[in-house]
Amino acid sequence: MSKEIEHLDAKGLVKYFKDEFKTKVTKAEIKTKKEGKKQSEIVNIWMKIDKSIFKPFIKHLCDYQYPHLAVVSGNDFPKVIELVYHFSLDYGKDRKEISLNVAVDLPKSKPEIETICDYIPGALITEREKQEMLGVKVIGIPDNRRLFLPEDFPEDVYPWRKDDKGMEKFIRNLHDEVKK
Amino acid sequence: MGFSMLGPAFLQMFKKPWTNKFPAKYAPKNTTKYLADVGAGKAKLNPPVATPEKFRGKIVYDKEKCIGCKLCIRVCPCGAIEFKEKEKKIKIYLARCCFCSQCNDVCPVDCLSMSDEFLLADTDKYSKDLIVE
Amino acid sequence: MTDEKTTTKATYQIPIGPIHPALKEPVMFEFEISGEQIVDVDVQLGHIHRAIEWTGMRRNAIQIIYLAERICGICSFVHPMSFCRAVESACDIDVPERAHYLRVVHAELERICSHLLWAGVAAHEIGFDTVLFLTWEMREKALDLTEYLTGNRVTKAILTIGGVRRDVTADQLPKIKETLQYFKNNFEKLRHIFLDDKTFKMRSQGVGILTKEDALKLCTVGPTARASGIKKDTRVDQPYAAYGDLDMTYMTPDLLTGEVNGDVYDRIIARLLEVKQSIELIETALDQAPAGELVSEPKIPKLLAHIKKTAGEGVGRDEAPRGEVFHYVKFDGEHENPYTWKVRASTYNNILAWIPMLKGEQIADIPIVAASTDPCMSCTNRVIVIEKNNNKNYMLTKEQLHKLSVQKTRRLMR
Amino acid sequence: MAKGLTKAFKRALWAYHCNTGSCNGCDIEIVAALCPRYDVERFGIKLVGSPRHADVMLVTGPVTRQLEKKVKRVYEQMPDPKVVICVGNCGNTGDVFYESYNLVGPVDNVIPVDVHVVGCPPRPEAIINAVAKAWVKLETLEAKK
Repeated sequence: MSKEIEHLDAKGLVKYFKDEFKTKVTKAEIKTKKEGKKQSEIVNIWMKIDKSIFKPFIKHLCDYQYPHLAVVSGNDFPKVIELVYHFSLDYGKDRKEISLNVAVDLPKSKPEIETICDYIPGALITEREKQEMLGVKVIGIPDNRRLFLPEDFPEDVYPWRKDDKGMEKFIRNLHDEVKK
Repeated sequence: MGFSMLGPAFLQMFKKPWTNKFPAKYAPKNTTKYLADVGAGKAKLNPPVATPEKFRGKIVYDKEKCIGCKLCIRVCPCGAIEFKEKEKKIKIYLARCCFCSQCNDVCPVDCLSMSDEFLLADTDKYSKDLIVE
Repeated sequence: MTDEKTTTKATYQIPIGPIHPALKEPVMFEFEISGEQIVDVDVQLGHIHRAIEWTGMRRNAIQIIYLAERICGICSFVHPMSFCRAVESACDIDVPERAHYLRVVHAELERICSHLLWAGVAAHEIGFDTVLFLTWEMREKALDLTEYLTGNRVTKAILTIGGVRRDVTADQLPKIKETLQYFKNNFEKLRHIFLDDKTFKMRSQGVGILTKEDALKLCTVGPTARASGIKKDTRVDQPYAAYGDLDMTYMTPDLLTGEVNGDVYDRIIARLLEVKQSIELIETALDQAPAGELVSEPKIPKLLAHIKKTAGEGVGRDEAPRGEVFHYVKFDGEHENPYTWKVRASTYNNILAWIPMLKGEQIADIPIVAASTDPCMSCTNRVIVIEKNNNKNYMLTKEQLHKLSVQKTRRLMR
Repeated sequence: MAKGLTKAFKRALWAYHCNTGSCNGCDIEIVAALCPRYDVERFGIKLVGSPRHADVMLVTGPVTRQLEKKVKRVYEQMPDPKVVICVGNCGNTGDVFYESYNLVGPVDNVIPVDVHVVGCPPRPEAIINAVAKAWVKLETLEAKK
């Protein structure tokens, strides 16, 4: 631990990261939703950070509080691939959990990101999945094999891509091949 | 420490079996003959466990009411419904259906409903019994 | 090791799998063993990869509900619920209060079904089939109730975006009460069998230990995490639907025994406590449920049009019987189908936890340890023993593996 | 199915359950059929752990690419005569997974199927009904001999 940080709420958390990384945090929104009679709050923080501060950001997060990584999801946009890291903080405290969603843009020409397995070993499965599904290269991943796709699956084809590396050629409609 | 399952297991011996003896208590020697007997009224099949009200079974289609709006095709998650262009009516393949009854909900004229028939098994998946039109 | 030659202890590799149920849980293990002890474990996934997320990106939101339902037949309520909640938060759709309460009722009923199913499977894995039949008899009661309320035994098809599709009417209440009473009467029996029986204690205490630190680091969820002492339950952490109005706590095993070991026994305790909690939750939810609408937008074409023109992203996190389920949805404001749909089933996070759990255990413990995270490990696993030195392959069927497990129970009973 | 058919074959059918990518719904209904409420063991039917002991193969799921060869192998390992019962609609036609890049199904695309059980998932009674259908089919084949 580099320094002690006191416990923060959603606003404080956003402020803390904005102070720390200044303009490199390009977007920070807090969305709340209320459900039930007592209107219990569901807090979601949506952040977007620059790729250059990604690793320090995760380190700061782990120093603040060891987060639970739910999953990494990815959007394939025409020019960039956006990875969204979904963390949850402050679990175990009754009704105080905060969902932190951190997005990082990777350029399509060089979709690379550093691994976070050294801080959070549980990220391995989801990082392997991103490699094969989106064609993102995870630098320093401890285990480089495929996860879900079969061994004989063609290289350089990624199911979640929406561009020419997508799956259009491989679609099979199971209904076509049955006799009417 | 003890074997706490012994008691309940012992008591179970004096209880009536819970098994629902569908369709017969034991396998008949010759099923074809047995089924013929049932048809002739000589033997009786035990009924299956009763289905509740609003059970989601085989789809019933009221062809007369249908206006051909294609809404059911739009919401069907399995592509089970086919549109017959000429007649402007639909054709449902039960072997593709996932029995979610979403088409019943969306139908503006209520021409689709769900029956409680669920014993659907056939040697041909596109046999007449398994197509509703 | 100098005496390696004299003892001739070669390490073996045992692949288990790959035919295995559930969405992303189909799995192939490769064990490296020395004698009976497991030295290393490797997990391979993906044999039952059906490309559900990819398919979902080509369907509209209503169709995806039923696709999400078939991610896992046992969690067939929680997956669509997470998806619906993700869409609701992405597209700002309100849910009527009554629907929130009914969602709780169905989710908890599913939890009872799932935990009873798990209890039976766990008993089967150690060769205690009498208990399997007993728990499945109870489970049939829960299934009957599910069928009564929703119209099908397994796939419930009760959810829709912005509410639920069917109401629980006043004339259905007596049957619900009766079934819940049945569970209450039988719960004590079940607790006594699972927690006091010598057979269970022998096979589960001190087996498959997952420390709190490991559980944190590997991001485990659900009863697996709670049995290791992590207080993590989405229903309490971030109460969704009507859970915020109901009184509940984290079900960790120390509530009953006063200590947390993180072994298989603790996972049994955590699940049993949850069954009791669920029964109480259903009762209070039904008592407190306000009257009112079921769906905020009953006209589906209108709902789809609203989704089509809304851009936004949202997450839905729900507590499934096996742990937190996570759905991420993004709409681009031009299409009916989501731009991205990401599903995280609970076992996805619990898989890595098998590695520390299984290390140092015996082959005969594989079934019960693997089953203790409730990975739908029901059937058709196949084991091949490869002897490294002479390249001989032995086929060990699931049956033989099961037999090994049963034999160990017998051995311990002597 | 007809190959090597003997008269005693259909008396006590032992089933091997092969999951090829189903959602578990059909699988638990198969197990439910074996449990006290439906108790198919009264017909002599039981689940076995190895295809080599089995007379009936219960297939669930739409057959993924990874499992195509394995399903074929399981089918070949079963001794003749054998019956294949496809349980659930995803094995019959693909059900909600009908469009995908990782499926090679439906099941009858991979191995010959004798009886299709329709339902998603079918109730245990529907599975028992399918067994009755298989008996009838076997008897018709027997009569032809």
